[in-house]
Amino acid sequence: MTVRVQAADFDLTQAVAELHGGDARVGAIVTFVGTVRDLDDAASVVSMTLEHYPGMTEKSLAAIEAEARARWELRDVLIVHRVGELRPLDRIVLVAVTSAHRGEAFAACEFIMDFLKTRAPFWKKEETPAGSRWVDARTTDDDAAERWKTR
Amino acid sequence: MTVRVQAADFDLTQAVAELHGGDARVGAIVTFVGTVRDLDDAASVVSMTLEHYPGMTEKSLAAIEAEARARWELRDVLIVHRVGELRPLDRIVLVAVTSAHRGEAFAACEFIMDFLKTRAPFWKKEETPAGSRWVDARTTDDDAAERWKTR
Amino acid sequence: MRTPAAVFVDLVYLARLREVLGIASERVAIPAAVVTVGDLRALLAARGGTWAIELAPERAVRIAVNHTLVEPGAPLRSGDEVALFPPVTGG
Amino acid sequence: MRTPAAVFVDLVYLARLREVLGIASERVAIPAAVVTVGDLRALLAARGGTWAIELAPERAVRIAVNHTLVEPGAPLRSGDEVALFPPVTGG
Repeated sequence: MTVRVQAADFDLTQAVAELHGGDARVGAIVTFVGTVRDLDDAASVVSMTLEHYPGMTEKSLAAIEAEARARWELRDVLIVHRVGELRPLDRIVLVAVTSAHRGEAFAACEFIMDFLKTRAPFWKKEETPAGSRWVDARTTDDDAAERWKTR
Repeated sequence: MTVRVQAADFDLTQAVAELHGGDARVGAIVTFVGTVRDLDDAASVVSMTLEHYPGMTEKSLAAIEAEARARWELRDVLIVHRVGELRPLDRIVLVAVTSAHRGEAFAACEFIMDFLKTRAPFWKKEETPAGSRWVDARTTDDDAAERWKTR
Repeated sequence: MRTPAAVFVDLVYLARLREVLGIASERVAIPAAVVTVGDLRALLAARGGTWAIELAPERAVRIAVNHTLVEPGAPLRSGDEVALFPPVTGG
Repeated sequence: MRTPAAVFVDLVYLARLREVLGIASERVAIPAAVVTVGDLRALLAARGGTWAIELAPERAVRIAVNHTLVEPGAPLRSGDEVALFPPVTGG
Protein backbone atom coordinates (compact mmCIF):
# COMPACT_ATOMS: atom_id res chain seq x y z
CA MET A 1 0.00 0.00 0.00
CA THR A 2 1.75 3.10 -1.26
CA VAL A 3 0.46 6.61 -1.86
CA ARG A 4 2.69 9.28 -3.36
CA VAL A 5 2.06 12.92 -4.22
CA GLN A 6 4.87 14.34 -6.32
CA ALA A 7 5.77 16.90 -8.97
CA ALA A 8 7.90 14.37 -10.86
CA ASP A 9 6.61 12.13 -13.60
CA PHE A 10 6.30 8.39 -12.98
CA ASP A 11 7.27 5.41 -15.09
CA LEU A 12 4.62 2.75 -15.63
CA THR A 13 6.99 -0.21 -15.99
CA GLN A 14 8.88 0.78 -12.87
CA ALA A 15 5.71 1.41 -10.86
CA VAL A 16 4.24 -1.95 -11.82
CA ALA A 17 7.52 -3.73 -11.10
CA GLU A 18 7.49 -2.15 -7.63
CA LEU A 19 3.92 -3.36 -7.11
CA HIS A 20 4.16 -6.83 -8.65
CA GLY A 21 7.61 -7.40 -7.20
CA GLY A 22 8.15 -11.01 -6.24
CA ASP A 23 4.46 -11.64 -5.59
CA ALA A 24 3.66 -14.76 -7.63
CA ARG A 25 0.11 -14.85 -6.25
CA VAL A 26 -0.69 -11.95 -8.57
CA GLY A 27 -2.54 -12.96 -11.72
CA ALA A 28 -3.98 -9.60 -12.72
CA ILE A 29 -2.57 -6.07 -12.83
CA VAL A 30 -4.86 -3.20 -13.76
CA THR A 31 -3.50 0.30 -14.14
CA PHE A 32 -5.21 3.60 -14.77
CA VAL A 33 -3.25 6.61 -16.01
CA GLY A 34 -4.98 9.97 -16.32
CA THR A 35 -3.44 12.31 -18.89
CA VAL A 36 -3.79 15.99 -19.77
CA ARG A 37 -5.95 16.60 -22.84
CA ASP A 38 -5.40 19.59 -25.12
CA LEU A 39 -9.15 20.24 -25.22
CA ASP A 40 -11.57 20.53 -22.30
CA ASP A 41 -15.17 21.70 -22.69
CA ALA A 42 -14.28 22.97 -26.19
CA ALA A 43 -11.42 25.18 -24.89
CA SER A 44 -7.79 24.65 -25.83
CA VAL A 45 -5.66 23.81 -22.84
CA VAL A 46 -2.12 25.22 -22.94
CA SER A 47 -1.16 23.96 -19.49
CA MET A 48 -2.73 23.12 -16.17
CA THR A 49 -1.64 23.50 -12.60
CA LEU A 50 -2.57 20.92 -10.02
CA GLU A 51 -2.92 22.10 -6.45
CA HIS A 52 -3.54 19.87 -3.46
CA TYR A 53 -4.05 20.08 0.28
CA PRO A 54 -0.99 18.47 1.88
CA GLY A 55 -1.78 16.23 4.80
CA MET A 56 -5.37 15.68 3.75
CA THR A 57 -4.32 14.31 0.35
CA GLU A 58 -2.37 11.36 1.71
CA LYS A 59 -5.00 10.71 4.38
CA SER A 60 -7.91 10.70 1.92
CA LEU A 61 -6.08 8.49 -0.61
CA ALA A 62 -5.17 6.03 2.14
CA ALA A 63 -8.83 5.95 3.24
CA ILE A 64 -10.03 5.30 -0.33
CA GLU A 65 -7.48 2.53 -0.70
CA ALA A 66 -8.50 0.97 2.64
CA GLU A 67 -12.12 0.95 1.49
CA ALA A 68 -11.16 -0.78 -1.76
CA ARG A 69 -9.20 -3.41 0.18
CA ALA A 70 -12.17 -4.02 2.44
CA ARG A 71 -14.38 -4.65 -0.59
CA TRP A 72 -12.10 -6.82 -2.74
CA GLU A 73 -9.31 -9.36 -2.31
CA LEU A 74 -6.34 -7.33 -3.47
CA ARG A 75 -2.64 -8.11 -3.38
CA ASP A 76 -1.41 -4.49 -3.48
CA VAL A 77 -2.31 -0.94 -4.50
CA LEU A 78 -0.19 1.98 -5.66
CA ILE A 79 -1.47 5.51 -6.11
CA VAL A 80 0.71 8.29 -7.51
CA HIS A 81 -0.72 11.77 -8.11
CA ARG A 82 1.29 14.58 -9.61
CA VAL A 83 1.01 18.24 -8.60
CA GLY A 84 2.36 21.43 -10.15
CA GLU A 85 2.31 22.50 -13.77
CA LEU A 86 1.48 19.95 -16.45
CA ARG A 87 1.00 20.14 -20.22
CA PRO A 88 -1.10 18.20 -22.73
CA LEU A 89 0.04 14.55 -23.00
CA ASP A 90 1.54 14.69 -19.49
CA ARG A 91 0.56 12.02 -16.99
CA ILE A 92 -1.49 13.25 -14.00
CA VAL A 93 -2.31 10.22 -11.91
CA LEU A 94 -1.58 6.51 -11.66
CA VAL A 95 -3.68 3.94 -9.88
CA ALA A 96 -2.30 0.40 -10.09
CA VAL A 97 -3.92 -2.62 -8.48
CA THR A 98 -2.73 -6.24 -8.27
CA SER A 99 -4.99 -9.16 -7.48
CA ALA A 100 -5.19 -12.91 -8.06
CA HIS A 101 -8.06 -12.44 -10.51
CA ARG A 102 -8.99 -9.74 -12.98
CA GLY A 103 -12.52 -8.96 -11.78
CA GLU A 104 -11.28 -7.67 -8.43
CA ALA A 105 -8.42 -5.69 -9.98
CA PHE A 106 -10.67 -3.93 -12.51
CA ALA A 107 -13.37 -3.12 -9.96
CA ALA A 108 -10.94 -1.83 -7.33
CA CYS A 109 -8.97 0.31 -9.78
CA GLU A 110 -12.12 1.99 -11.11
CA PHE A 111 -13.54 2.38 -7.59
CA ILE A 112 -10.36 4.10 -6.41
CA MET A 113 -10.40 6.49 -9.39
CA ASP A 114 -14.09 7.30 -8.92
CA PHE A 115 -13.53 8.18 -5.27
CA LEU A 116 -10.25 9.97 -5.90
CA LYS A 117 -12.16 12.19 -8.36
CA THR A 118 -14.77 13.13 -5.76
CA ARG A 119 -12.97 12.95 -2.41
CA ALA A 120 -9.25 13.57 -2.76
CA PRO A 121 -8.32 17.26 -2.37
CA PHE A 122 -6.84 18.11 -5.76
CA TRP A 123 -7.84 21.03 -7.95
CA LYS A 124 -7.01 21.82 -11.55
CA LYS A 125 -6.51 25.29 -12.96
CA GLU A 126 -6.28 25.46 -16.73
CA GLU A 127 -4.41 27.99 -18.83
CA THR A 128 -6.29 28.60 -22.07
CA PRO A 129 -5.81 31.26 -24.79
CA ALA A 130 -8.74 33.10 -23.11
CA GLY A 131 -7.03 33.16 -19.72
CA SER A 132 -6.87 30.88 -16.71
CA ARG A 133 -9.81 29.15 -15.09
CA TRP A 134 -10.44 26.68 -12.31
CA VAL A 135 -11.93 23.47 -13.64
CA ASP A 136 -15.50 22.84 -12.48
CA ALA A 137 -16.36 19.56 -10.81
CA ARG A 138 -18.38 17.26 -13.07
CA THR A 139 -21.68 15.81 -11.96
CA THR A 140 -20.74 12.69 -13.96
CA ASP A 141 -17.94 12.15 -11.43
CA ASP A 142 -20.44 12.31 -8.56
CA ASP A 143 -22.65 9.83 -10.42
CA ALA A 144 -19.68 7.51 -10.96
CA ALA A 145 -18.87 7.49 -7.24
CA GLU A 146 -22.53 7.19 -6.29
CA ARG A 147 -23.13 3.95 -8.20
CA TRP A 148 -20.69 2.02 -5.97
CA LYS A 149 -23.12 2.42 -3.06
CA THR A 150 -25.52 -0.02 -4.67
CA ARG A 151 -22.93 -2.58 -5.68
CA MET B 1 -5.59 -0.76 -33.51
CA THR B 2 -2.79 -3.25 -33.01
CA VAL B 3 -2.85 -6.95 -32.19
CA ARG B 4 0.38 -8.86 -31.61
CA VAL B 5 1.04 -12.50 -30.74
CA GLN B 6 4.65 -13.04 -29.75
CA ALA B 7 7.00 -15.15 -27.66
CA ALA B 8 8.88 -12.07 -26.46
CA ASP B 9 8.00 -10.11 -23.35
CA PHE B 10 6.54 -6.61 -23.67
CA ASP B 11 7.34 -3.37 -21.87
CA LEU B 12 4.40 -1.49 -20.37
CA THR B 13 5.90 1.99 -20.67
CA GLN B 14 6.86 1.41 -24.28
CA ALA B 15 3.49 -0.13 -25.17
CA VAL B 16 1.58 2.75 -23.63
CA ALA B 17 3.87 5.31 -25.31
CA GLU B 18 3.13 3.64 -28.64
CA LEU B 19 -0.59 3.83 -27.92
CA HIS B 20 -0.79 7.30 -26.38
CA GLY B 21 1.73 8.70 -28.85
CA GLY B 22 0.95 12.29 -29.78
CA ASP B 23 -2.78 11.90 -29.16
CA ALA B 24 -3.67 14.77 -26.83
CA ARG B 25 -7.37 13.88 -26.97
CA VAL B 26 -6.58 10.96 -24.66
CA GLY B 27 -7.50 11.59 -21.03
CA ALA B 28 -7.61 8.00 -19.77
CA ILE B 29 -5.36 4.98 -20.28
CA VAL B 30 -6.38 1.65 -18.79
CA THR B 31 -4.10 -1.35 -19.03
CA PHE B 32 -4.59 -4.93 -18.02
CA VAL B 33 -1.63 -7.26 -17.62
CA GLY B 34 -2.21 -10.94 -16.90
CA THR B 35 0.65 -12.69 -15.09
CA VAL B 36 1.59 -16.27 -14.30
CA ARG B 37 0.79 -17.32 -10.73
CA ASP B 38 2.80 -19.94 -8.90
CA LEU B 39 -0.40 -21.53 -7.61
CA ASP B 40 -3.48 -22.57 -9.59
CA ASP B 41 -6.31 -24.62 -8.10
CA ALA B 42 -4.05 -25.46 -5.16
CA ALA B 43 -1.28 -26.89 -7.39
CA SER B 44 2.20 -25.39 -7.66
CA VAL B 45 2.94 -24.16 -11.14
CA VAL B 46 6.56 -24.58 -12.26
CA SER B 47 5.99 -23.28 -15.77
CA MET B 48 3.26 -23.04 -18.35
CA THR B 49 3.18 -23.29 -22.11
CA LEU B 50 0.81 -21.17 -24.13
CA GLU B 51 -0.34 -22.56 -27.43
CA HIS B 52 -2.47 -20.71 -29.95
CA TYR B 53 -4.09 -21.22 -33.33
CA PRO B 54 -2.25 -18.94 -35.75
CA GLY B 55 -4.51 -17.15 -38.16
CA MET B 56 -7.58 -17.48 -35.98
CA THR B 57 -5.87 -15.74 -33.07
CA GLU B 58 -5.32 -12.46 -34.87
CA LYS B 59 -8.75 -12.62 -36.48
CA SER B 60 -10.59 -13.26 -33.21
CA LEU B 61 -8.69 -10.55 -31.33
CA ALA B 62 -9.39 -8.05 -34.11
CA ALA B 63 -13.10 -8.97 -33.97
CA ILE B 64 -13.21 -8.50 -30.18
CA GLU B 65 -11.49 -5.15 -30.53
CA ALA B 66 -13.90 -4.07 -33.28
CA GLU B 67 -16.83 -4.94 -31.03
CA ALA B 68 -15.36 -2.86 -28.20
CA ARG B 69 -14.90 0.09 -30.53
CA ALA B 70 -18.51 -0.19 -31.70
CA ARG B 71 -19.69 -0.02 -28.08
CA TRP B 72 -17.50 2.75 -26.68
CA GLU B 73 -15.75 5.91 -27.89
CA LEU B 74 -12.15 4.78 -27.84
CA ARG B 75 -9.02 6.50 -29.10
CA ASP B 76 -6.93 3.35 -29.56
CA VAL B 77 -6.47 -0.25 -28.47
CA LEU B 78 -3.41 -2.47 -28.19
CA ILE B 79 -3.51 -6.20 -27.51
CA VAL B 80 -0.33 -8.25 -27.01
CA HIS B 81 -0.54 -11.94 -26.14
CA ARG B 82 2.51 -14.07 -25.50
CA VAL B 83 2.91 -17.70 -26.51
CA GLY B 84 5.48 -20.35 -25.63
CA GLU B 85 6.89 -21.22 -22.24
CA LEU B 86 6.33 -18.86 -19.32
CA ARG B 87 7.15 -18.99 -15.62
CA PRO B 88 5.57 -17.58 -12.47
CA LEU B 89 5.74 -13.76 -12.43
CA ASP B 90 5.99 -13.64 -16.25
CA ARG B 91 3.57 -11.44 -18.17
CA ILE B 92 1.09 -13.32 -20.39
CA VAL B 93 -1.14 -10.69 -21.94
CA LEU B 94 -1.52 -6.93 -22.27
CA VAL B 95 -4.70 -5.08 -23.16
CA ALA B 96 -4.30 -1.30 -23.26
CA VAL B 97 -7.10 1.12 -24.11
CA THR B 98 -7.03 4.89 -24.53
CA SER B 99 -10.11 7.09 -24.42
CA ALA B 100 -11.07 10.68 -23.64
CA HIS B 101 -12.77 9.59 -20.40
CA ARG B 102 -12.10 6.84 -17.90
CA GLY B 103 -15.50 5.12 -17.90
CA GLU B 104 -15.12 4.05 -21.54
CA ALA B 105 -11.50 2.97 -21.10
CA PHE B 106 -12.26 0.79 -18.05
CA ALA B 107 -15.33 -0.83 -19.62
CA ALA B 108 -13.63 -1.54 -22.96
CA CYS B 109 -10.48 -2.98 -21.38
CA GLU B 110 -12.47 -5.35 -19.17
CA PHE B 111 -14.80 -6.27 -22.05
CA ILE B 112 -11.84 -7.16 -24.26
CA MET B 113 -10.30 -9.32 -21.54
CA ASP B 114 -13.58 -11.11 -20.82
CA PHE B 115 -14.04 -11.97 -24.50
CA LEU B 116 -10.38 -12.80 -25.05
CA LYS B 117 -10.74 -15.33 -22.20
CA THR B 118 -13.71 -17.05 -23.85
CA ARG B 119 -13.20 -16.56 -27.60
CA ALA B 120 -9.53 -16.16 -28.49
CA PRO B 121 -7.84 -19.51 -29.32
CA PHE B 122 -5.18 -19.77 -26.64
CA TRP B 123 -4.62 -22.74 -24.35
CA LYS B 124 -2.47 -23.12 -21.26
CA LYS B 125 -0.65 -26.26 -20.26
CA GLU B 126 0.83 -26.20 -16.78
CA GLU B 127 3.87 -28.06 -15.50
CA THR B 128 3.38 -29.00 -11.86
CA PRO B 129 5.40 -31.28 -9.57
CA ALA B 130 2.68 -33.92 -10.27
CA GLY B 131 3.13 -33.66 -14.05
CA SER B 132 1.72 -31.57 -16.83
CA ARG B 133 -1.95 -30.76 -17.32
CA TRP B 134 -4.08 -28.67 -19.64
CA VAL B 135 -5.84 -25.91 -17.76
CA ASP B 136 -9.63 -26.29 -17.68
CA ALA B 137 -11.81 -23.44 -18.85
CA ARG B 138 -13.52 -21.66 -15.96
CA THR B 139 -17.27 -21.16 -15.88
CA THR B 140 -16.58 -17.81 -14.15
CA ASP B 141 -15.01 -16.67 -17.42
CA ASP B 142 -18.16 -17.61 -19.33
CA ASP B 143 -20.21 -15.71 -16.76
CA ALA B 144 -17.95 -12.67 -17.11
CA ALA B 145 -18.42 -12.60 -20.89
CA GLU B 146 -22.14 -13.33 -20.59
CA ARG B 147 -22.93 -10.27 -18.45
CA TRP B 148 -21.93 -7.87 -21.26
CA LYS B 149 -24.97 -9.02 -23.25
CA THR B 150 -27.29 -7.23 -20.85
CA ARG B 151 -25.26 -4.03 -20.62
CA MET C 1 -23.29 26.26 23.99
CA ARG C 2 -19.83 25.71 25.40
CA THR C 3 -18.02 26.96 28.46
CA PRO C 4 -16.79 30.52 27.92
CA ALA C 5 -13.09 29.52 27.45
CA ALA C 6 -11.87 30.99 24.13
CA VAL C 7 -12.06 28.61 21.19
CA PHE C 8 -9.65 29.06 18.29
CA VAL C 9 -9.68 27.25 14.98
CA ASP C 10 -7.20 27.41 12.13
CA LEU C 11 -8.91 28.11 8.83
CA VAL C 12 -7.40 27.07 5.52
CA TYR C 13 -8.75 28.21 2.13
CA LEU C 14 -7.85 26.31 -0.99
CA ALA C 15 -7.91 26.58 -4.77
CA ARG C 16 -10.49 28.98 -6.25
CA LEU C 17 -11.84 29.87 -2.80
CA ARG C 18 -8.39 31.02 -1.66
CA GLU C 19 -8.07 33.18 -4.76
CA VAL C 20 -11.47 34.89 -4.64
CA LEU C 21 -11.38 35.42 -0.88
CA GLY C 22 -7.78 36.59 -1.09
CA ILE C 23 -6.68 34.64 1.95
CA ALA C 24 -4.83 31.33 2.40
CA SER C 25 -5.21 30.82 6.15
CA GLU C 26 -6.15 32.55 9.39
CA ARG C 27 -6.63 31.73 13.06
CA VAL C 28 -10.00 32.83 14.39
CA ALA C 29 -11.62 32.90 17.82
CA ILE C 30 -15.16 31.63 17.52
CA PRO C 31 -18.09 32.73 19.70
CA ALA C 32 -19.67 30.21 22.05
CA ALA C 33 -22.78 30.04 19.84
CA VAL C 34 -20.69 28.63 16.97
CA VAL C 35 -20.72 24.90 17.72
CA THR C 36 -20.74 23.15 14.35
CA VAL C 37 -18.98 23.45 11.01
CA GLY C 38 -22.23 24.79 9.58
CA ASP C 39 -22.34 27.52 12.24
CA LEU C 40 -18.76 28.46 11.32
CA ARG C 41 -19.62 28.75 7.64
CA ALA C 42 -22.56 31.05 8.49
CA LEU C 43 -20.26 33.12 10.72
CA LEU C 44 -17.79 33.59 7.84
CA ALA C 45 -20.57 34.35 5.34
CA ALA C 46 -21.75 37.09 7.71
CA ARG C 47 -18.52 38.97 6.93
CA GLY C 48 -20.43 40.12 3.83
CA GLY C 49 -19.18 40.97 0.33
CA THR C 50 -17.31 38.16 -1.40
CA TRP C 51 -17.61 36.05 1.77
CA ALA C 52 -21.40 36.24 1.68
CA ILE C 53 -21.44 35.34 -2.02
CA GLU C 54 -18.95 32.48 -1.93
CA LEU C 55 -20.20 30.87 1.27
CA ALA C 56 -23.93 31.35 0.59
CA PRO C 57 -25.89 28.18 1.45
CA GLU C 58 -26.57 27.34 -2.21
CA ARG C 59 -22.86 27.37 -3.15
CA ALA C 60 -21.00 24.08 -3.24
CA VAL C 61 -18.34 24.39 -0.53
CA ARG C 62 -16.62 21.36 0.95
CA ILE C 63 -15.32 21.48 4.50
CA ALA C 64 -12.69 19.23 6.07
CA VAL C 65 -11.85 19.15 9.79
CA ASN C 66 -8.38 17.88 10.59
CA HIS C 67 -8.02 16.52 7.04
CA THR C 68 -11.31 14.62 6.93
CA LEU C 69 -14.36 15.71 4.93
CA VAL C 70 -17.29 16.43 7.24
CA GLU C 71 -20.98 17.29 7.07
CA PRO C 72 -22.30 20.68 8.30
CA GLY C 73 -23.43 19.14 11.58
CA ALA C 74 -19.90 18.12 12.60
CA PRO C 75 -18.78 19.69 15.91
CA LEU C 76 -15.82 22.05 16.26
CA ARG C 77 -13.11 21.78 18.90
CA SER C 78 -10.45 24.25 19.84
CA GLY C 79 -7.32 23.73 17.76
CA ASP C 80 -9.13 22.14 14.82
CA GLU C 81 -7.79 22.79 11.34
CA VAL C 82 -10.82 23.61 9.24
CA ALA C 83 -10.36 23.74 5.47
CA LEU C 84 -12.86 25.27 3.07
CA PHE C 85 -12.62 24.45 -0.62
CA PRO C 86 -14.58 23.93 -3.84
CA PRO C 87 -15.54 20.43 -5.04
CA VAL C 88 -12.37 18.57 -5.98
CA THR C 89 -11.24 18.15 -9.59
CA GLY C 90 -8.09 16.02 -9.52
CA GLY C 91 -7.38 12.71 -11.18
CA MET D 1 -27.55 -33.41 -49.71
CA ARG D 2 -25.02 -32.06 -52.16
CA THR D 3 -24.02 -32.90 -55.68
CA PRO D 4 -21.80 -35.97 -55.75
CA ALA D 5 -18.57 -34.01 -56.49
CA ALA D 6 -16.01 -34.91 -53.79
CA VAL D 7 -15.88 -32.53 -50.84
CA PHE D 8 -12.64 -32.21 -48.91
CA VAL D 9 -12.08 -30.32 -45.69
CA ASP D 10 -8.86 -29.68 -43.82
CA LEU D 11 -9.15 -30.63 -40.17
CA VAL D 12 -6.99 -29.09 -37.48
CA TYR D 13 -6.82 -30.40 -33.90
CA LEU D 14 -5.49 -28.17 -31.15
CA ALA D 15 -4.24 -28.28 -27.58
CA ARG D 16 -5.47 -31.18 -25.44
CA LEU D 17 -7.59 -32.57 -28.29
CA ARG D 18 -4.52 -32.82 -30.56
CA GLU D 19 -2.66 -34.66 -27.80
CA VAL D 20 -5.33 -37.21 -26.89
CA LEU D 21 -6.34 -37.88 -30.50
CA GLY D 22 -2.68 -38.05 -31.51
CA ILE D 23 -3.18 -36.03 -34.67
CA ALA D 24 -2.51 -32.38 -35.56
CA SER D 25 -4.21 -32.16 -38.95
CA GLU D 26 -5.66 -34.24 -41.79
CA ARG D 27 -7.48 -33.74 -45.07
CA VAL D 28 -10.70 -35.75 -45.25
CA ALA D 29 -13.24 -36.40 -47.97
CA ILE D 30 -16.72 -36.12 -46.49
CA PRO D 31 -19.78 -38.03 -47.63
CA ALA D 32 -22.66 -36.14 -49.25
CA ALA D 33 -24.79 -36.65 -46.13
CA VAL D 34 -22.35 -34.61 -44.03
CA VAL D 35 -23.62 -31.07 -44.58
CA THR D 36 -22.99 -29.24 -41.31
CA VAL D 37 -20.24 -28.90 -38.75
CA GLY D 38 -22.39 -30.98 -36.39
CA ASP D 39 -22.61 -33.75 -39.00
CA LEU D 40 -18.82 -33.69 -39.33
CA ARG D 41 -18.33 -34.01 -35.57
CA ALA D 42 -20.66 -37.03 -35.52
CA LEU D 43 -18.74 -38.55 -38.45
CA LEU D 44 -15.47 -38.22 -36.57
CA ALA D 45 -16.96 -39.55 -33.31
CA ALA D 46 -18.08 -42.62 -35.29
CA ARG D 47 -14.40 -43.54 -35.69
CA GLY D 48 -14.83 -44.99 -32.20
CA GLY D 49 -12.34 -45.35 -29.35
CA THR D 50 -10.83 -42.04 -28.19
CA TRP D 51 -12.67 -40.25 -30.99
CA ALA D 52 -16.03 -41.41 -29.67
CA ILE D 53 -15.11 -40.39 -26.13
CA GLU D 54 -13.62 -36.98 -26.91
CA LEU D 55 -16.23 -35.90 -29.46
CA ALA D 56 -19.26 -37.31 -27.62
CA PRO D 57 -22.16 -34.83 -27.66
CA GLU D 58 -21.81 -34.00 -23.95
CA ARG D 59 -18.13 -33.04 -24.28
CA ALA D 60 -17.28 -29.35 -24.67
CA VAL D 61 -15.66 -29.10 -28.09
CA ARG D 62 -15.38 -25.79 -29.94
CA ILE D 63 -15.33 -25.74 -33.71
CA ALA D 64 -14.04 -22.96 -35.96
CA VAL D 65 -14.50 -22.86 -39.73
CA ASN D 66 -11.95 -20.76 -41.57
CA HIS D 67 -10.83 -19.18 -38.27
CA THR D 68 -14.29 -18.20 -37.03
CA LEU D 69 -16.12 -19.96 -34.18
CA VAL D 70 -19.35 -21.52 -35.46
CA GLU D 71 -22.40 -23.32 -34.13
CA PRO D 72 -23.10 -26.99 -35.00
CA GLY D 73 -25.60 -25.93 -37.67
CA ALA D 74 -22.99 -24.09 -39.74
CA PRO D 75 -22.63 -25.47 -43.29
CA LEU D 76 -19.43 -26.97 -44.68
CA ARG D 77 -17.91 -26.12 -48.04
CA SER D 78 -15.13 -27.85 -49.92
CA GLY D 79 -11.76 -26.44 -48.95
CA ASP D 80 -12.87 -25.25 -45.51
CA GLU D 81 -10.35 -25.35 -42.68
CA VAL D 82 -12.22 -26.85 -39.74
CA ALA D 83 -10.54 -26.67 -36.35
CA LEU D 84 -11.64 -28.67 -33.31
CA PHE D 85 -10.43 -27.66 -29.87
CA PRO D 86 -11.31 -27.50 -26.15
CA PRO D 87 -12.72 -24.34 -24.58
CA VAL D 88 -10.02 -21.66 -24.65
CA THR D 89 -7.94 -20.80 -21.58
CA GLY D 90 -5.66 -17.90 -22.58
CA GLY D 91 -5.35 -14.44 -21.11
